[in-house]
Amino acid sequence: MLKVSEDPIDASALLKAFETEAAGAGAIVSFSGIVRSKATSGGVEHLFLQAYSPMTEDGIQAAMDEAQSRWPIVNALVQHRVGEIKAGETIVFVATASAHRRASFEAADFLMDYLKTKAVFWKREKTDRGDAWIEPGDSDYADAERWR
Amino acid sequence: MLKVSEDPIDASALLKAFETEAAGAGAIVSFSGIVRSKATSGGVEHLFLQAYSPMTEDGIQAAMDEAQSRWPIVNALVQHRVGEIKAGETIVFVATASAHRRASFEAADFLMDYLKTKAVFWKREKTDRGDAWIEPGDSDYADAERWR
Amino acid sequence: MAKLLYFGRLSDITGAAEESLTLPDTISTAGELRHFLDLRFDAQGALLEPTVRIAVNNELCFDATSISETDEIAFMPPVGGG
Amino acid sequence: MAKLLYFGRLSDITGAAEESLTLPDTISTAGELRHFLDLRFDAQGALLEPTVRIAVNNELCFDATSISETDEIAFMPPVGGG
Repeated sequence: MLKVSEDPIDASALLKAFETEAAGAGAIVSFSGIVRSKATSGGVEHLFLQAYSPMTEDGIQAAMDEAQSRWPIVNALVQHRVGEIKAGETIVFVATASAHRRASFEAADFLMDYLKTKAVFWKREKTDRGDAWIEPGDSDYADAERWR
Repeated sequence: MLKVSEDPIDASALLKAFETEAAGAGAIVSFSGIVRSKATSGGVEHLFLQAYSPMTEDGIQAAMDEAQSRWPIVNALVQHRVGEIKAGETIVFVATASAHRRASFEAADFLMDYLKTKAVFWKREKTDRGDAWIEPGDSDYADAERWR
Repeated sequence: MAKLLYFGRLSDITGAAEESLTLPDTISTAGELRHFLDLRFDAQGALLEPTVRIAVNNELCFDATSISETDEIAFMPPVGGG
Repeated sequence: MAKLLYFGRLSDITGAAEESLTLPDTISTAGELRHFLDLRFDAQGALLEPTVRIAVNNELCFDATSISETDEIAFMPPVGGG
């Protein structure tokens, strides 16, 4: 299940629905990415996320397909927000389900690395000191390199 | 937050409460372990989990403290069931929160490896072919070795 | 006219996220368009950075890729969500 | 009397998860109790396996650890939850 939208993300509700969808799995891992109020410079009021459809969705779907081929996961879910997202709100939710825990952990980790460094989004941070476009950092790229 | 009890585990509700508790964190990872209906031999009706209090709780708390000292996590939650747990029910829920995702992923992974191989629980599987005590497998021990 | 999209920080330079442009006769590839636009917006090389990728009709392309009046051409600085 | 606890598969051998026992005079360490019980239950070495750990009053101990009548002594086969 993949959704890129301006709708708020309710991680708890998504996890509940995912549990039903993944019935029979033994291990579910979820990741919630939340907009922090502390940024590189000053306090964050909100982020603005821009996507380019359908390239954004196609790329995430391809990453989900790759995860399914690399690990024996039975279900995967990615929901990502675009538009204006306030500090404290959830920007991304990923869940993976498999028979055993290792596949779920690794697939969720892999999907997040994709989303942070390769997914087609542009991110603008509005802080009390002004606006700035944020691009992935070195640690994000290093994380993503682990799966090559 | 640590709880070992016969109470059913509602992962979705626990995630919601954890999000509130971990306000300010940028990354939350959760893990749900669910009793699978397929076992080594035959169909599983239920598991029976035995603990030894307070040794069980003390050991998990020590693992949570170790996780807090190894990774910059701001919150951690472990809830584990004991007693009879039916196929499809959640046996364990772990959640971790941190500023950045790597710490949350690794701390949750570490806690699950502890719970699978070192936490003071004994597990009995009731299948359609009878009962059997289950001890950790080689892959569980290999996973746990990663943190030494 | 070709539809041009400028994503992320590039829209700060171009002043708009989107425009329609009649391609000059001298321009037949994505790379030629990139140079033309960098001069037109006085972008001082921002559009020429190798990390800025170009997509034609939703497919990433090389600078040598041919473009035409009916294309949607997107200029994409480094991406990342989450 | 000492309180003895048999966890996991050991309770299948001992027939009970718990019992109270007046320690024989000949037994002063956890290791001696382990051997005594293995014979008493005809456990054929199941209680002697090195993977079976002993805890005295909630603390893991060595076979050489002294035990007394007021102790709670637990026999613990390999553990694992989740």
